[in-house]
Order: sequence, then structure tokens, then C-alpha cells
Amino acid sequence: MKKYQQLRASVHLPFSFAVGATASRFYRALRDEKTIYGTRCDNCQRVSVPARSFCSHCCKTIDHHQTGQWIALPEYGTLIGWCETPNKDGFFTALIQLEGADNLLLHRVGQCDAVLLHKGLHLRAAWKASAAGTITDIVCFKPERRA
Amino acid sequence: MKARPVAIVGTGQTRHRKARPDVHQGEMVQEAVNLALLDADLSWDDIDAIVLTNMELFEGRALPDLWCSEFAGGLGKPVMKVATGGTSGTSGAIAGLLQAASGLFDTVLVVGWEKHSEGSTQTGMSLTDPAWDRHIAAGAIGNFALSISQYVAERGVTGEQAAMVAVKARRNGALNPNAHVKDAGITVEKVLASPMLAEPVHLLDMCPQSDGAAALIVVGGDKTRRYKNPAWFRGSATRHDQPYIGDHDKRMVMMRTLRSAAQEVYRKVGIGDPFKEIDIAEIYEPVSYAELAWYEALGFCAEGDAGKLIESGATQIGGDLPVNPSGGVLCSNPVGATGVIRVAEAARQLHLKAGDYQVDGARRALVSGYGVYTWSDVLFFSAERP
Amino acid sequence: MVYRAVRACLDDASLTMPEIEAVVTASADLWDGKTASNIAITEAVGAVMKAETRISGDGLLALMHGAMMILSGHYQRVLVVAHGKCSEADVDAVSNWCFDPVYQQTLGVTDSQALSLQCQAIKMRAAEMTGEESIGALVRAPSWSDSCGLTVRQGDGACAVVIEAGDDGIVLEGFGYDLDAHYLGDRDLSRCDGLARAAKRAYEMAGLPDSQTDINRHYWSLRAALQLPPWAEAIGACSFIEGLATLPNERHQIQWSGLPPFAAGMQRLIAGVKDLRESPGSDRSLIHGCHGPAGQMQAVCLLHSDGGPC
Amino acid sequence: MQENNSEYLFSSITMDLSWNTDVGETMAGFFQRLKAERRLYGTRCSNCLRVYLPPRPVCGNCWQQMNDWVELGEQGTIVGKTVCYYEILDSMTGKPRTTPFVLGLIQIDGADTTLNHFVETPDPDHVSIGDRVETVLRDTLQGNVGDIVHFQWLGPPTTSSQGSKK
Repeated sequence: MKKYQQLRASVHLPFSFAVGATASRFYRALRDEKTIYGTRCDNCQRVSVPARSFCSHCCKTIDHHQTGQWIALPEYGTLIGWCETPNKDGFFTALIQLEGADNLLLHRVGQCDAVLLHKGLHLRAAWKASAAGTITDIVCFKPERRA
Repeated sequence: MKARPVAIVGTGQTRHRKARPDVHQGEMVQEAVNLALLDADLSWDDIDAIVLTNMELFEGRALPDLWCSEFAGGLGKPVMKVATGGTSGTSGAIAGLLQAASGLFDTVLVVGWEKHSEGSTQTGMSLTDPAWDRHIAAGAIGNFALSISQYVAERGVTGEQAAMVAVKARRNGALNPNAHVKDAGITVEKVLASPMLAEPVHLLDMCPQSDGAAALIVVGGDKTRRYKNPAWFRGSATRHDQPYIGDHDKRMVMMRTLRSAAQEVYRKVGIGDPFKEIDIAEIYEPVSYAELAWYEALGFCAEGDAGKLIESGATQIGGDLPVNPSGGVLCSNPVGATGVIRVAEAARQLHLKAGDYQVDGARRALVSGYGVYTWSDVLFFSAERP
Repeated sequence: MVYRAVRACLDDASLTMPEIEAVVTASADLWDGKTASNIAITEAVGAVMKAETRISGDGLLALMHGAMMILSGHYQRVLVVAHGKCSEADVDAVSNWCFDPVYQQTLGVTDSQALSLQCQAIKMRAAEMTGEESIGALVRAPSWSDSCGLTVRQGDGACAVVIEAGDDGIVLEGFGYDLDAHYLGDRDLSRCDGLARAAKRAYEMAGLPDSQTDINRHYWSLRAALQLPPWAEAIGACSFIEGLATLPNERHQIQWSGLPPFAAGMQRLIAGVKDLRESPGSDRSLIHGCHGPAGQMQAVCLLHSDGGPC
Repeated sequence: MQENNSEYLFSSITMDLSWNTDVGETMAGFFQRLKAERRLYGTRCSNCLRVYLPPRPVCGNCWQQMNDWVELGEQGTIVGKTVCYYEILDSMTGKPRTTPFVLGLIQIDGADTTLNHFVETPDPDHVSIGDRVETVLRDTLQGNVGDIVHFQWLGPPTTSSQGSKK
């Protein structure tokens, strides 16, 4: 095969994305209270997790000041879907049903044997010791025995 | 095939600022869309299709429409993203206008945004041809200055004349609540005393980098009836050109893309003397000197007379042909939204909703878009139904 | 690469570049590693001193925009060009930048992970509906592995098409596109509501009933064969269970050997046009394109040939 | 839960991506010739006869493939110039360039297009449009664009330095 000249071009660009007032409040609660909040849309009553500023089904703003629309969700749930191959860090990207939420939380499962993973598996959040206000303040969700 | 008449009936803009830490990109988009819907007295359900526009690498996103469309009400709707560099906003507006004119959609939303504060635009800009340009990248300012040196040598415009453009822009911007940079007390001396960036361009000759979003609502068919002062779309033209800066003979002097696009639009809408027949222009001037060069390319004055035109005051609010009464790009520049803002400001003038910078008797408005690769868009709107 | 595709296209249409009024291109900056990726191809697509606009997304979207430009009455003949070069970029790493930086991106999610979640959701739905645990017992194509379904390779390529106003030959009689939810947990990945809406718009525009009786062939751009049963269900071609048992077949064609990102839909369109040209009588095909994680953006085109010369 | 508007959070992510870009046959041809002969080459359009530097496969004005290589001169003329005072990272070293530095639009003898590049001079204020410059290549050529280090300012044109401008 003919060899063609290639150039290696790289970018190393730092970005700092504003997460906005609603997600800021969500992450502060994650960091300071170890609580996962969802938000409820006034119109369709759907509870979405993580918290949203906007219900895209109803095209309705969810005011982040209105505490009534903020729903504290349990830190446990059940496994609905997962990637069969683990990430570089050994976790499996997963979709998790938290009780009281109408959608699934995208996070990761881990700290367990891959063969254990099955639909409906009970999971609980494993928290990072020093929280920083990001989604990875929850290291992962790990299987737990539940009555 | 005869074109179906379409008009812009609503516009919305965020307050353009240096940084907006209180909203993420999608929420900023939503702010502008909400204002546009309010302006057009429409609800989210009325929108049939959406065109988004911004620059992916400035934003640090890949296909940002996938995320941000939802905040424009795009879930379950036809959504496309247009991105053509600096002309993104005007190209997006043209795309939305043509989509409405196709008759497939009655109401099209166009929204552009940019959050410069989140990344590094100068570095993002230098991600050009890795085999050639990237090693010699000196940012946009250096390249502008090179072209300006040719323009100055050819036409003999002075630093004072360029500074007058900057003064006009910042004073107009002071009247516009959405403008990012505003300075009612600015003087030619202050512009000339600001730090030299790249000869002959001073800091105050340049546009800022802003966070902001802007939205337009385009309607066609029966939907236009309920509006009192729609901004009717009369025609547009687009020209792209060869990619390397050195491909163009004296590119700012010649500006063949803008010249040719303007001529096509003037021919389409039957304009013989642009200076007399246009009431207001919102043009894309990234640097003060560019506005002077664009005057010539757009036929607002004879070649070589741009300096005299700015000195005459004719392009100020209250003059014969006010150019950028909103303050223009020199006051607000969220790149992906900048072209949308030009169109929105022209439409607001025809809607008679421009507030403190309303131009009396504005009935015919010209818009131009510009990309660093000398790409040009020209659009024309009028208060008369075509 | 792009120049060659455009040259071949114009030769095929017996046109010269000055006869082209406007160009629409489709590409994505991060996949090309460039700011405004259409800059690099301005000369190749013949857009110097001409109207060009770029849609960032699958080429089928660019085609539809070109069609709307013509329908608007402002242009008569438009060249549409799509390109993608997978070999140059780490496409999976790039795809992480598609996910919102607020909640999803920091988890390191990529396109292939979204695909894997989607295939698993489809398998689980199949298992629930039939009571069969193993997907192998359910599906028709023996090549579908038990893990993820056979995945389609991504490659390099450029495609070009000229469209113009007219009623003769091969007519683009309907099209539709639609965007689904971005957050992966907001979507039922085992279905494709976006595709259903896109197809509905295309049928309406073509004046066809929602039924599939008139469509002879479907050209799919999929990342994994497992996407076919729910997606065929979404366009109304068959039920999910039927799809599992009968697809792919002669009427539903998958391109296995490699699809360039963003040129995939156009590649399928060109395959469809070629087949229509060779078919003797009246014939109708459906072309599918998509982009985004797990097919977030969906596009459908309907082509009709009256059997006459093209 | 307390609301504190002043505390907005950010998601800090660094884009670390790489691409293997195929430079294409034309650019590869340019670099090979540069390395072998220490000379710049352009491509010429057989239709409009315009000579392009950097070379490329297609003449955009004529939409025509270019196959003719043209040997270019070692000197050129400044047709546009600026003195830059703002700080920018040198992409070769990763360090800020010392300011002020001179940028020029340079028309190499024999080429119709111009290059934007750094002009090396003892006195930035004395560089004018029309002045002559000479190409400075790095000692050991590597076959990429970094081989062209900068252009050395020679001063106003004299009859002898006018070169082989056609």
C-alpha cells in the first residue's frame, strides 16, 4: 500500500462550561447534602433527574427558585441498562431507575463483578469522600442487598 | 417558480455580556427564544421548524445542536444546524427564510448563540489547515491588520477616520440595552490612545468577544396577516472564496465577495443608488477599518470616499444612511449569534421597535454578514410586501 | 477526495460547474479537526464566488435543505456534498464532545457506549415480548452476534448529488427529519420516536398513506443491525417482532462494508438512485439517514421513479 | 436547602484530541521538493495561469485540477505588513512570542498569491510595503511547514534585488 504523508494535529484546549443556575443548585445539593434532586414539571407532572430548568416535552420553564418543584430522590434504585464493556476506569456506563423519577439517571455501576449485572439489580450510590460539586461526587452506583 | 413571501415578525436577544455564568448554553438559547416568541406573540407550539447556528470549536462542543435544540423547543421537531464560520448567523437566517419560503413550514425559528467566556476563541480560530496555516497562526487581529495595511496604503484612510467608526458604534451601543460594550462618552482621542494591538489597529478599534444568543421568527403564508409591521424578506446573496488569506489580491480593498453579493441583491430588488434608496444598514464590521472598506464594497460611496462618508456624519443615527444604529459588532460579538443579531436589528427597525436607536422612516434595510475567509452574505428587507 | 466525488457527480449529470447555482455541504468540525470544516473544501466543491452553506449533520439533511432552497423559488439547481474521514480522527473520543457538559460528558460517555445501551435495550424488549432469553433464537440473520448485533464499520468517503426543479426522472417526493431527546435517560432507546415522526412528515409530503405498501426498497444507514427491527417498526414497515424475524431482506438493505460519518445518508441515497435507474417500471424507495448518539437525529427521504429516463 | 445565587458552578473539561490529517498529494509534493531542493514550489492553473503558494490540487477560480509545478524565487516582496504588540503563543515552542513582532503578506517571486508569515528585522518601524525579503529555511529540513522559519527583511528594492518577477 502506498504510504501517504500524514500530520499529527492535536488540540489541548481548556474549557470551563457554566452549568447554569439550576444545575448549580443540583450540584451544590449533591456536594453539601449528599442528596439527588429531580425537578417536576408543573404541566405534565413528570419528574426528571438530574434537575432541569426546562421541560422539553411541555416547553415550560421550571423555575429553579421554586422549591416546591424540587423533589429529593433516594440514593438507591434499580439497574435498567448498562454497557457490556467497561470504561477505562473499570466502571460500566449505566441507566438507573431512581424511585420517584419518571426518567432514568445516566451514571455508572461498579465496585462489583461484571457477571452480577442484571436488569432490576438493586443499586446504591457510593459517594466520594471529598465532594466537589460534579456528577462524579457519586463515584458510581454499586449493588446492594435489599429486603 | 415564484418565491413565496416570508417575513420576520419577532426577534429576541439576550443581554450580551462578557460572561453569563448563570446559564448554560442551552438556557441562554432559551432566553433569546422566549423573548422572540413574546415579541411575535406566539407559543412554542406554533414553531414548525428550527435552524440553529454557532461555531462548534469556539463552543467546545461537537454538534451542539444535539444538546441545545431541546432548549429551543426542538424536541420532536425538524431541526438543522448551519455553521459557516463568521457568516454562520446570516447564513442561518437565510436558511430559515428559505425554509419558510419553501412552503413546507409556516413558522421557522432561527437561533444563534456563542459563549466565548467558556473557551479560547483565538486558539479555536487557529485550528485551520494543519499542513500550513496552523504554524503561522497569529490570530485574527494580525491577519486583519495585514489586510488593513493594504487598504490604508491604497485609499489613504486615517486612524482618525477609523476611530470615528468606533466612536459612532460605542455611542450607538450606549442606547442599546443588549449591547455588551457601550460608551456614551467615547472620543476619537480615546480610541487612538488605547493600546496598539497590531499596527494600525488599536484595542478600541476591535470588536469584543461576548456571551449571547439571538433568535428570529420567520413566518410565511397566512400567518403573516396578523402582524402590523412585518420585515419582508426581499432577497439574499452569498459568496464564498478561496481559503488562504494570500489568495486574494488586496482582499479588503477589493472585497470581491461582498461587492458581488451586494450587486446581486441590488439587481434582485431593483436598487440603483444604495446610499439614497436604503434607509438603514446593519453590517458585520469586526474592526473599525472594515466598516470603511465595506462602505465602498456595498456601494454606499465611491471608491476612496469612505473616509469622507464617516466624516460627513451620514452614517450616524439621524443621518442619510444610518449604519449599525444598534452599535454593531464593535459593541456585541457572540460570533455564532452575531449575524443573527444583524438581521434581528434590521428587522426591529422595520418593526419600529428599536427604541432609543429607532431610525425615523426606516422602510428598507440592508444586512451583511462576513467571515474571516472573506465570505459574505447580503440580505435585504423592506416594509413593503413583495 | 471531495473534488473527485464532485467531478464524478457533475460528469454523471452532464453538467459543468458554472451551471451550479449554489452548494450545500455537510460535515462536522470536530470530526474533521478544523474550525468551519467547509473552508478546506471550498475550492473542491467549486464554491468560490458562489453561494455555499454548510449543514452540520448527516448529508441527507443537507439534501433536504437544498431541496427547500429550490422549493423556495430562490434557486433552481443545487449541488449537495457530504464528506467524512473517519481514519483521521479518534471518532469515539470526539463523540464524547456531543454530550452535554452539564450532566453527561463528564461521565465519559461516547457514541459506542450509547449504541451499546441501545442494543441492550432492544434485546431486552425482544426478550420481554417473546419470553426468549437469547437474542440468537429470535433473529433471522445468523450473523447477528449475541453481544451487540453486528456493527457497521465507519470509513472515509465523500458523496455529491445535484438536485434541480422538475417532475421527470427520479423525484424526491417527500422528506422529513426530527430530533429526539438528548439526555439518554429521557429516551426509550428500544424504540425510535424521532424516526416515526420524520417518516410521518415524509409520507404526508409525498401524499402517501402511513402504510408501507408502495415502498419497494429501504436503504438504511445503521450503526448496528439490531437497530433495524425497532426502526423499521417506527417507519411503519412491520411490527417489532416481525422485524426481528424477517430483517434484513431484499426490501431492507444495510450497507455493511463501511459508512463515512455524515456522508452515510447520502451514500445510501446514491445507492437508491442507482437501483431506481435500473428498475424498469414505476418504483419507490425510502432512504434513511441519522446522526447523533444512538440516532438522536433522524432523516427520511422518499424517492419515486416513473420508469422514464433520468 | 438554601438558595445562594452567587454560587454558580462550572464544568471544567479539557479538550485533548488528536487527528492524523492526510496532507494530500499536492502538499506532500511541495514538502518533498522543499526538502530535496531547498526551494519553494507552487502549482499553476493551466487555465488562468495563476501560480498558487501554498500549492493545492484545485484552482478555485477555474474549478480545475492543477498538475504543473513551478519553481519559485528565494526572495519576495512585502505587499502588506503589521507590527503586532499583543501576546500570542508560538505554536512551535508553546511559549509566548516576544513582542513586538512583524507580520507580512509576502509575494514570493514567481507566485501570484501571497503568504502571511513572520518578518525578521532589526527595526520593525522601518519595514514598508514594497520592501524585499528573503526566505530563511531551517538548517535540517524535515519536510513540513516548520521548515520555513521566517522571512528576513532586506530593505527597499534595488534594481539588483528585484529578482525574476515576471
